[in-house]
Amino acid sequence: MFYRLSGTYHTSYQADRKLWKIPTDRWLVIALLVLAALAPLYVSPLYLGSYVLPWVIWSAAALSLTLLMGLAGQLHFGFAAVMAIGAYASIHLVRAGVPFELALLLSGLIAAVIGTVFGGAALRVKGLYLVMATLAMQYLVDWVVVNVPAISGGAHATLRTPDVGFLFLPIDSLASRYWLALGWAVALTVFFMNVKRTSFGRALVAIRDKDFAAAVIGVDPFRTKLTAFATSSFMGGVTGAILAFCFYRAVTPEQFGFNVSIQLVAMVLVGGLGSVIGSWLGAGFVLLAPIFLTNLVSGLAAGGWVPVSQNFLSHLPLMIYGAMIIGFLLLEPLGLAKIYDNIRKYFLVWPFRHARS
Amino acid sequence: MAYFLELLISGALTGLMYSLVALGFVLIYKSAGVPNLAQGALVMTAGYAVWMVMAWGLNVWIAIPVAAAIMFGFGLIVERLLLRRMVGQPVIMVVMLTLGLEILLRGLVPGILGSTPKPIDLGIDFAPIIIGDVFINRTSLYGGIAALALVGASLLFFRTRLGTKLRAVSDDHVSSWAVGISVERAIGISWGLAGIAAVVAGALWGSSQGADWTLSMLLFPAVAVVILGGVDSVPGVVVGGILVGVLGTVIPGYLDSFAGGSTRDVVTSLIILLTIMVRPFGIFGREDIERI
Amino acid sequence: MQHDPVDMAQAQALHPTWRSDDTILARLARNAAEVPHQIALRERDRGIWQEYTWSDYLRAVVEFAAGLEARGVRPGDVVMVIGDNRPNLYFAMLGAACLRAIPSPAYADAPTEELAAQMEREDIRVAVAEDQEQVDKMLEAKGRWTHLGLVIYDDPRGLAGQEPDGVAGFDAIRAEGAARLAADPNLAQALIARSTVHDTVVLMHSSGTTGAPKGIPLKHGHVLSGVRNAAAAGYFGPGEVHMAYLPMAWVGDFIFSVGAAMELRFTVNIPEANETALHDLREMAPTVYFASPRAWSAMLTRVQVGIAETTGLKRRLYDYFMPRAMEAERARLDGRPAGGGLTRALGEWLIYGPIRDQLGLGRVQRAYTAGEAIGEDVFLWFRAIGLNLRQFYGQTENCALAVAQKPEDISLTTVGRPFPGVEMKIDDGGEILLRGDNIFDGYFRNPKASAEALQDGWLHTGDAGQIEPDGQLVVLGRVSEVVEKRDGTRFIATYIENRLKFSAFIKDAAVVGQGRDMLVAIVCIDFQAVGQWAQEHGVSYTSYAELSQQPRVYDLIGGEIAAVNTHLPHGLSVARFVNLHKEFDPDDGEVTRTRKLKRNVIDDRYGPIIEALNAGQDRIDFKAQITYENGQTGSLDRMLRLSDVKGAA
Amino acid sequence: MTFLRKLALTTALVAGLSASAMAEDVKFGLLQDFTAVYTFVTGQYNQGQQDYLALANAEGILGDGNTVTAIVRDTGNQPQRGIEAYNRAKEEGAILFDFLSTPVSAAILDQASADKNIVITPAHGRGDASDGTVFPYVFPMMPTYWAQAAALIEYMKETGGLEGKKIAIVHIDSPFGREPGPILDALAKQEGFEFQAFPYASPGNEQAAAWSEVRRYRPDYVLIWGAGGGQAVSVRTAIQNGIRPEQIHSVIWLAETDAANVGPQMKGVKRFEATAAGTDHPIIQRIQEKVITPGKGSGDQANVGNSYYNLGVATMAVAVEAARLGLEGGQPLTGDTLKAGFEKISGFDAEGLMPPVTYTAEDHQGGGAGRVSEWDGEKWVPVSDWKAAYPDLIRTVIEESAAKYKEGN
Repeated sequence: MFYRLSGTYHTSYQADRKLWKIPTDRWLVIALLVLAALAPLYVSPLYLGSYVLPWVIWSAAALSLTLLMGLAGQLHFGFAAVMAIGAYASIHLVRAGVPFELALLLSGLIAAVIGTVFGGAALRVKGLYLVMATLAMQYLVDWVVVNVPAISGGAHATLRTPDVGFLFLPIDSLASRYWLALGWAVALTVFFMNVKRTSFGRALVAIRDKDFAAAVIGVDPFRTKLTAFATSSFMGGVTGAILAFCFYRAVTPEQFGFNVSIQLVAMVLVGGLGSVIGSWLGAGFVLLAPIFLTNLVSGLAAGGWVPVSQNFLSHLPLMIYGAMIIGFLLLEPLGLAKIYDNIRKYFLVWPFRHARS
Repeated sequence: MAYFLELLISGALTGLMYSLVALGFVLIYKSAGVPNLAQGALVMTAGYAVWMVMAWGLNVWIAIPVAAAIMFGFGLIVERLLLRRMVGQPVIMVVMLTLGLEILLRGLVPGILGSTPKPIDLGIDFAPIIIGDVFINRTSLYGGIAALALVGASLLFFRTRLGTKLRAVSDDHVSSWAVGISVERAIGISWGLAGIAAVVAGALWGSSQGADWTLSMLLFPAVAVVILGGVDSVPGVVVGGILVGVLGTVIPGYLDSFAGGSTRDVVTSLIILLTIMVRPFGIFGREDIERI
Repeated sequence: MQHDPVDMAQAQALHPTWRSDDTILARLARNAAEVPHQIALRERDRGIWQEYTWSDYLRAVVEFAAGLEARGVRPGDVVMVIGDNRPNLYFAMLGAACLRAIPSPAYADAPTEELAAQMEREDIRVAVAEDQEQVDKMLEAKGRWTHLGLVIYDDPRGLAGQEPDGVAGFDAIRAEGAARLAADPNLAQALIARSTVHDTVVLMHSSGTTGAPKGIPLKHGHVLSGVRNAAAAGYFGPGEVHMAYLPMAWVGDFIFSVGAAMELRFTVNIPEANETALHDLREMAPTVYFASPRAWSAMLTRVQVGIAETTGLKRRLYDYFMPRAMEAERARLDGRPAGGGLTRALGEWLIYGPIRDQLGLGRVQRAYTAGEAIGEDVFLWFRAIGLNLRQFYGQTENCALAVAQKPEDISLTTVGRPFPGVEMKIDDGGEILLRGDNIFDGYFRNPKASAEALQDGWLHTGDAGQIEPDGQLVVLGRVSEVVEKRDGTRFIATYIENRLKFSAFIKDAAVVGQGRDMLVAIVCIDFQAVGQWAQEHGVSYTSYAELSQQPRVYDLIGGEIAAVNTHLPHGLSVARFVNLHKEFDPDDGEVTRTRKLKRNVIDDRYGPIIEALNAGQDRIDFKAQITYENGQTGSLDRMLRLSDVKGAA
Repeated sequence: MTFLRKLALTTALVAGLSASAMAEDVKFGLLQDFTAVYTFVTGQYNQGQQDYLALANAEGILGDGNTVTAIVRDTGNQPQRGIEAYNRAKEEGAILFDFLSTPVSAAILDQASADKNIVITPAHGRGDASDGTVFPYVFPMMPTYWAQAAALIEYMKETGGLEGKKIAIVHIDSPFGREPGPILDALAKQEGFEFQAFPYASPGNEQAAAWSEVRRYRPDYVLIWGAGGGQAVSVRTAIQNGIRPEQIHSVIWLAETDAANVGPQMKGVKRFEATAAGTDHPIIQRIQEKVITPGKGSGDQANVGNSYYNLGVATMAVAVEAARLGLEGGQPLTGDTLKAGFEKISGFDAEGLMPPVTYTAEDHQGGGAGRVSEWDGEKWVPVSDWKAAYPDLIRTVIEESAAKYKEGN
């Protein structure tokens, strides 16, 4: 009922391969973009600062990771470490007087270089072993960050971000930080959607599906995998810097721990591997669902509806989070993207059950 | 020299205590091909279980078997409800499922039973065994002995009729089905056995630090052990454990004073990385890992 | 064959008001001059729409004409055009018209013998064929009609580079023409100006329900007059988006895709293939759409089957809104207030709009049906979903543009009033007579038939009809079809058949009863709809034949017929019926290509069944004739069940 | 413009007047880490805090029918969830926050200061926040880790002397574990002892290597600087390496739970304490009587009187006192008036539960007094008096560090 496909036609293959071929989708995207861009005007600072802003940034992070995990099929359980590299690089660069815009770029590059070294492991192993290798790298980076005061910032291990401006906009208010993060997330989204349609994107998919078969059809697995790690790490590094400057406004090692890596993988999986919309939905779900459910339960508890101890209540987000991951894997392994797709299809073929002829 | 020897011995014993955690991992991987990243949480749950049973007023020697029975059942349930439905899914799904289980348990168990460390008194004497200038920690010693005993028992078990079935299952699911072995039951049992191994690990580790969620962090060194020893090798658990323990104790023992920080995590990480780079299937693992 | 095909003096006497240079080609040239970059034609090719502007169109026509002339085509030559709708085939028709030659479109699925017969009748020397399949038919026909000198093909697949003698590619002809045009700068202009309004622009053919098809030459003037009359009545407007999916040999396609398209600057869209026509229809979303009652009905069946198997909420919404919309529409047609503002708006959003969109009719402003009576349910249903479906009446002889309903004057039973410029009257025998500039001037080389059809300038349509007091025409059926039962009750079988066919489960039906005591029906079930029903009701089957003989299917069809009976006058109920083991098939000669029943064939072939039905038997062993793919025929013994219709009088 | 400003002023005045006519519910955000690193303390600590607030309401300490309510949330030691919880509690009207998590406190410090909301960081958070001139809205409230280290060193000096002695500090390998470093450096020079640091990896469930080294270092005193399960492992492993319990001195994070985990061998181990343990205090007894007995307690009754429970009680006793004093300046209570209330506190000792504290605009640590207590096998017994050790040194360190922060670190 929302979708009208009549009169949607294409006179070239370029047009036929447009991202949003269906006008309704296009309008939906435009409406969402406008809504997102105007969020600071109608969303209270509480919701903007503690829900919308992190959601946007984590969506960018999930997109970065899903490029690697979803498209290229390279498992990565140490992505928070990559983001940490970006965050620490950017903050030290800015402190050293590098303009913020350049610092973002450089921090991405630094993350890409180190992230590609991580990727070296991927050239030899896959699956479980890649999980273990990246996990070990996460611990290594954590250790280096914590134990090198020059990186972590001395005794308190907290580095506050200096005041910066992006282009001509001073990044001082919540709204400006949100807009910068949104801009980055949108840029990543656009990039991701387009990369799927390039030869690089198809090479990634070929590698994911069967790497030696990909080699047979002329895709160099060595280069493609490294490029995948580099690209993904670049995106993750900049996202880490954005996270530091736009959300935390300080960098501490705890922000990029092992659990954060797991959380990212959860976002990617719950959202649906390799899916753009899934990255946004997954990030939002993993981030917000436990919070909202906990607030709900604590509201019920405060109202005397459910007698639960503070200890139980406090552990509830963990339980919900774990149960959510399990639930999704068992019930909808293709994640929220699949659920969204089902809903979209439901309306797309309305009032029928399937698309006809 | 005595310092080195002491580090060597305490490292080996500590490593064997890691082996207790790693054993559960290997048992499950060997039969089901499932990398159980929830083994740390299983150990934590087992620690809580031992504490809980002891809190009923039972003697420790009764409490441990009771907890073992509980954890055996728990392992069966986990396998039946969760893992069995993941058969045929890509490894990332299985890994993430076990991580989800780990997170769930880490919320559920302390959430219900309380998050302050729970004392487990195994009645082990504090006084070290002193040989020359070498002090040997009794808890570690008993832990090491327990680990060796459990690994030995596992090896013997694999020689029994049921164990043979398990081995067959670990070799080839389809063929095992074909000859009438219940693969599901075999995998279920291996989960149960992993639960029992977790009880021993949980009790010993819990006795020195108290049972709380941090027990689940034993997963990381245990992963190093299994990677080094080979994910599907029971003897590998012993060798891997001793190596990880010794390297993780001896190297920091000399290095920490220079590096200015604990280097054990680094050593553990490097063990994992180097093993995967050089010999992904580990020391005793089967060389059937897919590589380019 | 060097002669002026038109006797100018005689022609001018017939149509004194026609301006000599008012040709379709002149309209094309005007469009190309005024809006050269506007899209005239689109063809869906390998998934995307290839576009042709008006200047592309003109260049293609002229180049092809020049090339064709170089190959010896002269004024008055008949050029056969055969194939599915393709831009090049349209270009070819108009290219031939430039040379004052006569394009003669043939049905793409016509068998070789029919084509050879037509070639012989029309002395065809040149044919333009769509693809290898058609070329093969042409070459085969050449065995019987050796004068076929040149076959031009459009789609080079399987042909390019290995053409037999006398076969050339469309592009090659065009290239030759382009070379001529380059050499002679005035030629293009001359080619466009050469033909006059009195030249035949297309040679159509009667359906051949009885006997051989007759050629119906339509002149530029006929077509343009018809189009202008219709446009004046608001039948279509300038700049419509049109789907050229009807067979090129059908007059409607020429009128819409060429005549009206030139005059009113339509954008004509050609689907990729017949199979993708529905999909392509949705992509292009035309603004004007014509389909036969059968096609509308098929569309409705498709929707009903889709709704039957859709999910709960959607079906409930449909079941809620659709009957209300139908009721409102019925009230509107009856002149009662329709009401239901909010329900209508909600229904429009939830059901009607989406269904129109799913059918590709989301932008249709003008929807038409004609050719035979449309079922009340079908008519009401499409009007209920917000489609302004109208009926019109016309024949090839009058460019299919004679009588149509006005948007504000809709009724199920009438077909509307004549277009301005068209006169209409009913003669004493009840036959509908028409006069106007859109009426043709006589059959192709058939003075006898021409004299029968045209008397004093009036076209005798052969249809029985009557004019209602408000001036609207009611078409009853063919004059020749009015027959009597033994007791003298007059009936038109088609009338009853059409009503039977309005059931989703009945694809075809033949009602027989002339000179008999009762009316009996030979029913062809709708395989898709009944198959779906069978699946849902646990009836198992392997083939059409087996499904048709299932007792429960008999119950189903019997129920449908009984329902129709309640709406028929006393004495005209269908008393007994048989489910035929196959569908009526034009290849078996049972129906025409436009799916009109050939009653004599039916009576003849299924005589034993009709006898058995009348005799009250409950089964018959029938020797069924079957035609294999390779054209051979054989026979097969089949036991067919015969059944009473419950409650039939 | 002038008109608008007047209007705004009038509106504010009217709003203020109407608010002052009603009893006020002061809200404290206790947004703590119940699930991750601080699980060993948070449960009991928070229980003490909530129970004390219940007592304060029952006794009407704030006067005029004013009450105080705790908003309790878990942050899991994650800055992100801390920010969310902070923003939400801020929305709900909280003006004082206790995160009991160093990373979360660090992440919110700037925002809270910008919002002019009070953050208390008792026994966690940055020590330099004690400098009220740099951190006007942060109240460490109790001895910083630097003050704790100094107090323990001073206790060693008083009990066995320091000249030429060797001190081993065995600490968790984290910023928190490295906190006493600078103080020990300074004091080693001043007092003529030598010390060596022995870090162990987080979470400290295995410390064999570190303690083997410590044994060979043959220290006179051992300082253990960890938290949670690692503390029990430290004590246990120390004893197994032949170190006498009497030699072991701990940071504030050693409590009854750890004693239960270590067992009877822990007798003689000493720790720093900022508040007295046990139930033998007027406030604790009134809690027992007015909160626990009527069944209004917020947790397990057995925890009442535990070290961490009492620590929680003390923090809230000070905070409620500050609120009471702040309300003297008129309603509604804001971050600024609450800060003023804090800075009016002078010599407050929560009826003997803690040393007398005095906060000034410069000193938000409250003097930094604490004492050392010893585990006697059953309970913690104080072995020294409330006092601040090396206050000048601590003050210098605080000011130096605060100055660095001000520069932008």
